[in-house]
Amino acid sequence: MNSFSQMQDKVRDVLRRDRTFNHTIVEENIFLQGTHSVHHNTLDASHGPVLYLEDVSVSFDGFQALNKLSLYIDDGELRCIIGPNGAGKTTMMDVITGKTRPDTGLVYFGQTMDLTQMAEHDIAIAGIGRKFQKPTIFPEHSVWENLELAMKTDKGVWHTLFTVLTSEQKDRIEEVMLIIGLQELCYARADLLSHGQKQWLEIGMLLMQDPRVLLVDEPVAGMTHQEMDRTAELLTSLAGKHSVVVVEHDMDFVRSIASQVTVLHEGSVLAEGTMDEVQNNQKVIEVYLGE
Amino acid sequence: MKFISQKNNLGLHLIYIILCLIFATNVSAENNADLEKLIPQLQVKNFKKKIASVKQLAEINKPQSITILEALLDSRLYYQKADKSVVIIQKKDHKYEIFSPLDNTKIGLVEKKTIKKITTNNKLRKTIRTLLAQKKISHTELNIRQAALKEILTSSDASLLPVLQQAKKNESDESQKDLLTLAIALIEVDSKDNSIRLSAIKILGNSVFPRAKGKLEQVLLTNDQGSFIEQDKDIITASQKALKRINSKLSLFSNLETLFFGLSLGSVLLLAAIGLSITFGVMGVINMAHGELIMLGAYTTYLVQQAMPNDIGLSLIVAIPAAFIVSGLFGIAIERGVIRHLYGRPLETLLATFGISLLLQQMVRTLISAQNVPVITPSWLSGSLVFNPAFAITYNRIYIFFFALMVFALLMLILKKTSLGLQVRAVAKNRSMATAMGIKTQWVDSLTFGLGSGVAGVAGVALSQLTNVGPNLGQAYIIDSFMVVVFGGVENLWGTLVAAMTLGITNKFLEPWVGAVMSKIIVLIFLIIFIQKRPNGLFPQKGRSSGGH
Amino acid sequence: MNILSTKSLNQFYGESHILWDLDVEIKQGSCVCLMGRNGVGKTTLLKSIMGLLPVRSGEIIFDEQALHNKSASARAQLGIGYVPQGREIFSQLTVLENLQTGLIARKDKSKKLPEKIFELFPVLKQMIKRRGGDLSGGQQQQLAIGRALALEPKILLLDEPTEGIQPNVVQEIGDIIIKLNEEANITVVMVEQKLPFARRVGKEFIIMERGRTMATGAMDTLNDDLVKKYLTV
Amino acid sequence: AADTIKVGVLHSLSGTMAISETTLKDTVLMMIEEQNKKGGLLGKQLEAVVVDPASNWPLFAEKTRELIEKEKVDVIFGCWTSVSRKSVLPVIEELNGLLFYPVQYEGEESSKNVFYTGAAPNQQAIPAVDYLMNDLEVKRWVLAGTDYVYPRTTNKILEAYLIAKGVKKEDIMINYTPFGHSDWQSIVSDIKKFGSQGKKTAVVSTINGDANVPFYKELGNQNISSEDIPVIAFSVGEEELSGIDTKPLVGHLAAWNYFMSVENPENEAFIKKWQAFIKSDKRVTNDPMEATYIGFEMWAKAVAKAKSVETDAVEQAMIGVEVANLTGGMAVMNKNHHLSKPVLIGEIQDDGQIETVWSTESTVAGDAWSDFLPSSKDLISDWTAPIKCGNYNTKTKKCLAK
Amino acid sequence: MIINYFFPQFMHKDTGGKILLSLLALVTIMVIIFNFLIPLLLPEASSWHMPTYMVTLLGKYLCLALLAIALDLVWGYCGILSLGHAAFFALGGYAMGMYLMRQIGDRGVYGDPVLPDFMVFLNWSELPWYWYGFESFAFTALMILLVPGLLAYVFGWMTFRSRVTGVYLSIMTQALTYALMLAFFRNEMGLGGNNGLTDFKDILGFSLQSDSTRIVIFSLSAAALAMGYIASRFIVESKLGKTVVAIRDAELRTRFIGYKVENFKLWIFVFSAMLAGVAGALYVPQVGIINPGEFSPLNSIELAIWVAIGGRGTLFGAVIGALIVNYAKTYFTGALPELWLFALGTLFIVSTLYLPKGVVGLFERFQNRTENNKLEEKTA
Ligand SMILES: Nc1ncnc2c1ncn2[C@@H]1O[C@H](COP(=O)(O)OP(=O)(O)OP(=O)(O)O)[C@@H](O)[C@H]1O
Ligand SMILES: Nc1ncnc2c1ncn2[C@@H]1O[C@H](COP(=O)(O)OP(=O)(O)OP(=O)(O)O)[C@@H](O)[C@H]1O
Ligand SMILES: [Mg+2]
Ligand SMILES: [Mg+2]
Repeated sequence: MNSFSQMQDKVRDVLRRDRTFNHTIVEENIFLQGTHSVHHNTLDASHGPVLYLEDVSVSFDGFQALNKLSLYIDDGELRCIIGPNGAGKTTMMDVITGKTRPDTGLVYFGQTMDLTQMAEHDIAIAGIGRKFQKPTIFPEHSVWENLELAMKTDKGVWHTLFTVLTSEQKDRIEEVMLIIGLQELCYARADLLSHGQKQWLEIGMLLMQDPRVLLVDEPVAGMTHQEMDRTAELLTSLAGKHSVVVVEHDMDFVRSIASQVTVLHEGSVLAEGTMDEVQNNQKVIEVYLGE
Repeated sequence: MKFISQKNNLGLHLIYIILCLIFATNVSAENNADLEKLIPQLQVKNFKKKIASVKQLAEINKPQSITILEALLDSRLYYQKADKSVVIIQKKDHKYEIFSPLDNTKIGLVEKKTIKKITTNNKLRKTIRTLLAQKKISHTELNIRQAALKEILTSSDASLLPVLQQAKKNESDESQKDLLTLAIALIEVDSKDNSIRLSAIKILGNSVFPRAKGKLEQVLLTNDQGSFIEQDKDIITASQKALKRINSKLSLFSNLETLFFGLSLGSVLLLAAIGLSITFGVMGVINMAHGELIMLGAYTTYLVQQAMPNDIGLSLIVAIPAAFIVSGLFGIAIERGVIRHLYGRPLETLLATFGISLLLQQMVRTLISAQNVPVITPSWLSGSLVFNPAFAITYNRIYIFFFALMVFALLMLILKKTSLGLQVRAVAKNRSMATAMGIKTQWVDSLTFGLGSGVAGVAGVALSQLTNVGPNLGQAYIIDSFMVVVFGGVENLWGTLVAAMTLGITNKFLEPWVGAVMSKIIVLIFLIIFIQKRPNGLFPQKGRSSGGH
Repeated sequence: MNILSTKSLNQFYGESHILWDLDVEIKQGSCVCLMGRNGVGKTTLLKSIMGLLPVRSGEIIFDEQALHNKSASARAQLGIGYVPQGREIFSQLTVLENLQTGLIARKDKSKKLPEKIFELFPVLKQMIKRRGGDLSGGQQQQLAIGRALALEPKILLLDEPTEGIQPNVVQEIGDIIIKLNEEANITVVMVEQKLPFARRVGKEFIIMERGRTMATGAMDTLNDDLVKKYLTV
Repeated sequence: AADTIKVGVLHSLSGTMAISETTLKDTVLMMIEEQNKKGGLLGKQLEAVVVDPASNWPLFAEKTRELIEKEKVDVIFGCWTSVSRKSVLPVIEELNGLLFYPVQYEGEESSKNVFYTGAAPNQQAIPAVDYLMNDLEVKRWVLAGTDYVYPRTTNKILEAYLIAKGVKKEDIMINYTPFGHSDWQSIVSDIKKFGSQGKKTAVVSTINGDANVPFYKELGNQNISSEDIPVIAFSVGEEELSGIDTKPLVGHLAAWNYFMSVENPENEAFIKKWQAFIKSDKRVTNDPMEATYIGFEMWAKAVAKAKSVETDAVEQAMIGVEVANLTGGMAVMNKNHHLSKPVLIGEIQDDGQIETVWSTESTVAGDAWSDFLPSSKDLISDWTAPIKCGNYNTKTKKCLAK
Repeated sequence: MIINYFFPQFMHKDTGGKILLSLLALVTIMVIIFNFLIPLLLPEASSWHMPTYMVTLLGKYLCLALLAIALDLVWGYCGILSLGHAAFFALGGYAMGMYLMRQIGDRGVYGDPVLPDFMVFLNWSELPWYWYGFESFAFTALMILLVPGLLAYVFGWMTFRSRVTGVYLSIMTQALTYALMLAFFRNEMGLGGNNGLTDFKDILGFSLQSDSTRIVIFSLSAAALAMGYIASRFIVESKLGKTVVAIRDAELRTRFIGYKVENFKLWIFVFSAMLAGVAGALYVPQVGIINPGEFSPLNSIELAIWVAIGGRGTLFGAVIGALIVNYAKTYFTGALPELWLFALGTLFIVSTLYLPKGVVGLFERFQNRTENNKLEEKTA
């Protein structure tokens, strides 16, 4: 059974629609990446989606959390993912970031990076950033240090031992600080922030990482309407340069940002389309939106 | 009455019967000349001479000679310092009643100072026992015959052959008859007649009695060149076959035995760890004083025994609730006094309880003594359950095994099925939320810690039967206890059970191969490697919340 | 009549002053919505009422009894149900056991869960044997409310009950709160950021700013001015 | 210079060794009190300086230094384990102090600054084996010990001795267990198998401390009686027995230079004194106490003789000093800083006493270097002129110490 | 402040550290002057002499303080409560012990030029392979770092990679040191069994018994402590230090922003093990013995207590804690030999209850208060 499904995976891998074989990859890409690149793998999204999930299944103690989920995120896209509680949205993010390993299925970043084989930190370095459903920050560090730690640089042991902040890096931190509106709390310990402030800080850390893909799990939970608007603004401005995947239950928020919406239900995709399409989808109304 | 004999029952019976005999036959004094001559010779210092006298004494075919030998065996044969006359004594309160060895008439009541024991040594006692056994091999009472035969089996010599054959003829009890056959075969292996030898070898081959193996090995001795000393081919092959048979049986039994040893070590570990699986596993208190709570339980056993010196058998039963209460109260006091202030700072509990463990140790040293204290093993806990000569398991271990399982089951019940259990687990998981749900966390904490500590105390009662009771008792078990709990998976009682048993059995199966120290080291290394595979123990906490997120 | 009121309540975290001489009055049977920007002290206020934070100074009176010297568990026994922000499910306990923790503080010592919990949240019945921690965020929220209801409280404190809940369930929760408030006559105090929800469910509002109450009133008096002044950034 | 003579007491009062060592501390205190009642020494009172090295070996060295350098003691009574003595040795030699060591040990040592008043292997182990061999006619031997130097050395000596006496290798079983070993099931079962094949078997036990109780209990439970397989122990004395349920030990043997049960006026007086001092008539006396007693008495005599507490003077004065043994006869301090003492073998009784069943005719001189070890058979120790050496090679006529 | 002139920049805010290092320098210089130079120049003026036992005692404390720093690095900063740190200490000590044993040469009691005494009387015929090389000090110095480092590396590599954390990790470290203790107790190990290694004569040709050697070793210990402190300070002030703290507080988050957590843990663990090894190596010649007792799990627990009492997560606190507890032990074992465990136990309990942040926390509280007072004065 198991080996069969493994084989299936292999076959599927070869037949993927965006597949480019290694020998066809243009070598130059490596040089384009720049000199201080720390990735062993380089991202190649030139031939299709930047994030690619196919037939991903995950089960916990026999409970099927993801059920043959397929999802494709294009470069620069802003995608909203909605769906009932327990539909598997967070689990999907877990799978992408390497926290949970899928039982079967393919998860690719670009065309060459098999995320199921990579460690969490490698996935992060490769360019996938994530904000958790429950804000997770470094409680004993100041806001500034939180941002500093998240900053995109060499994250090897030796480098961190001897590195000092350059003035560009400092500027960048200041900049993000301004965006998340915590400049007054710059030196405050992060665990003293309120729930909403922590949400912002985590978003800030995400920005510092400058990832190719941002996975944002319920960013506006605990925010006021106006903060919500600001978040929406921020996320839309990020799209284009980055791919952004947002999970959110707040329909107003989703409406304000989304072009494409995917609805998950019981571990697989129920509907996909523009907000209007989805909103009028009878099934979606039934399981999720209500009248 | 006190007996030196290990085989209490045997001793009792013998005395009883002999006393009956004495009073029934009413020995007359006149034909006691031989006895009168021999008795004083028992006082010589030299044991070789003493043994000779004892042998002569045994040859005198009178009940009184048996009485004297019994008395000597039980260290009740004394002489009076004043006139060097030999007497049999009976302790009465703080004084001694003395009887004449010739006719058992009471002579008087004396102080300890005026009399002196006639000393015996191992060899002398063994000789007496064998001599007595020979006399009783045809006794009318079955259990006396059995005991006598058992004695003879350990040291039969050729001269006994006719006695044994006679006894076999008269024997009605089947198993006794089989044993007699074996005893005879043990002698007949050395017979001159090859056919007798062959049948004897066959009989030996069917027995797992250790001496049977020894005898066969003797038959198969080789000289320096490596060839058999024994000339007869048939005998050699027969012996080899028989020996093989024995060995295969023995290895089966020794595996069984090892398994049991493992389970029993496992149950000791379980007992030691189980209280910790509550205080540490459920409550998250890294309780370094756990060992000392076990120690307090053991000391309670001692004190209970001191309080009821005449009911040692019962004392242990009384000690169980007593130890539970004592250690439990100490536990509650520790919780109220110290741990209460440290919730949410689990690592700090390690430090404070370490301090407490020092205090408790020193407290025992100061209040009781730095020395170990004697805890007596009641008779129902000593000895072993003999399945056959190659496989016996000791009672204390059996009791402890079941006792451990019982304690385990009880705790399991409390935690899983009672409201207290629910509260305990809720508090352990999320203290502030539990309060908000109206759970009296302080009360639950005290009770839980008391429960875990009380169970540690109960473990102390059991351990007092296996090892020293002294101020250091706890330290010997604390590390193992933590290993067990962690190996099983913190917060999982089943894990603790399985872990304890696994560690016990692994240890015991390794021990014959590599010795006691290495097996322990290997088990530890195994543990370290195992944890790589299962970073949260055998039975990790499941669910998404357990990932630290 | 006030079922709950605070008088010049002061609360600190260490040296930082969070609640400043706070006076709040909550009438029996009302459904009050506590509003304000992030970090103004809403959660802090609820925790102080529940007894999870020792009050530095001031009074809390519930049902004509002074609360501030009572332990949290005693307050629960008086009939205060609490649904915290972030839900705080006992993750290793099953759903059933989680609900049962609500029974412990009940005055009547009843060992049976009120049926209405399962009527309100059928999903809990389906998942009754699963570990609470395994549920999805929304399911946990339902469980948390269910758990508070098991205690049959007189007043329910809800901290952002719709956070992370799917829209149709949000609606339902809204309905439930209304129902609990109107039919079961449970007083409700909830922290809520989402205006539409607050408007729909709440009967009164209290707006906080920097640890002080700035405005109170019936929900329909919550006008755009107030919103602009206190709820926008 | 000082107006008192200071006596250092270096015994662990806490930790694993406290069980044994606290008694010796009390013994020394008793002796000091006694001596002071007699008017002290050289017209001065004695003053005890007690420290607790806490069963921690480096701490022994540290405390020794403290006693000598800071407290300026004139003599130290102390140590129990070999390792504590080894730890103290360099310090005591460096500072030229004086140590009385009162416990039986493995030998292979002789220091100018140490007097060994406990038994060397030839004063305990070898006579014990002789007894078993001659009187009990033992043919098979189990040498069971705790894995540390004393049992290792003793067993090496015994093995060599047994083989020299014609015992075959396969009739000797050697087993080592860790400190505090408490699970004896398998080992006892092995011993049982080893011993029940027809040849008389005995166990020579160098099992240390706490491990003994579970060992004997297991023997009893597995129905091995002292008559089947007797165990002779070198570290089980009255003190240890007082903390044990003695039932399973009755009839087993112990070899020492002193038993409390020996009837002798000196002994009775000593016991009385001890029980009065410690305020309990339940407390027992034991061999290391006697060794402490003899050591102390000898030191007092030597100080009187030398009219000084100077180490060098006392050291020389010590040699040849005689003190009455508590079991009769005289103990003599030999040139090798070891004592001549009688050897007793006894059987354990149910009241925790040990009853003598055999003893040497006269005293046996302690041997610093065993004759049965290849490495030390040519070595002797002699602290008198002209040799003045702890490890003098009689073949090469050289002192190995530098 | 001018004093900052003497310290590297990353220490400027570390008042405790500055005081500590200054004191250390002061004491060392005093000891050198009064115990070494003055007796050398004016042999009769010895009234200011610090007694030798005090020098070695102080030296021992300094080694233990270095050990405490090592533990504080992994525990206080990285959240790895190692209950087996004494193992690394002991391994360093054994490496040094083996060197010192080889230095004895033929001055042992049996006069064997190669074999240590305990091998001679247990009939070992030749030196086991792992004793080779220890006649050279350079090799030994390497081993002092390498052996603990390697063990830490192997152990850390296995456990951190498979994400063993929390109590599981603590108990495994305990298992490690316990296993080592049992192994070293075995005489077959060829490291002296229970007796360990002792009776050392000299080091690099200088007699260990001579006062000047002692003063040199003491000064070396002081230097090692100072350097260990500065290096550790540098680490915790660097971004690496912040990362490590981040790992302690939110390991998952750290991973998800791209740090390879196990590498960081491994690095700091190995570094700390090496520091412990150095401490052990300096400790041995001063106390004159190394034996398996040093591996005892209880030692490691006690070590954790020193750190906690001083103040976890502040290097300065670790040093203070080690000094306080060890001084208390020395003092009480002499002054209250029968009751000192009561005193020590009470000290542990009271300090955990009332000094949640250790002695350093107390300082800080005091400092804050005085600062507040000053502020109030100003505003008033
Ligand atoms: N580690 C786990 N063990 C068991 N079940 C799990 C685990 N993780 C997730 N699940 C289950 O998988 C399902 C999907 O969970 P997931 O958190 O992905 O939902 P979601 O879509 O994020 O929901 P929400 O919007 O409420 O956050 C849930 O029913 C949950 O109970
Ligand atoms: N444990 C704490 N220690 C110190 N300060 C804290 C603590 N918890 C919260 N604070 C601070 O107290 C203030 C009020 O926090 P609170 O959580 O009550 O806000 P809130 O109104 O509930 O905000 P949100 O809407 O974001 O949940 C915030 O500024 C926060 O930074
Ligand atoms: Mg989710
Ligand atoms: Mg809040």
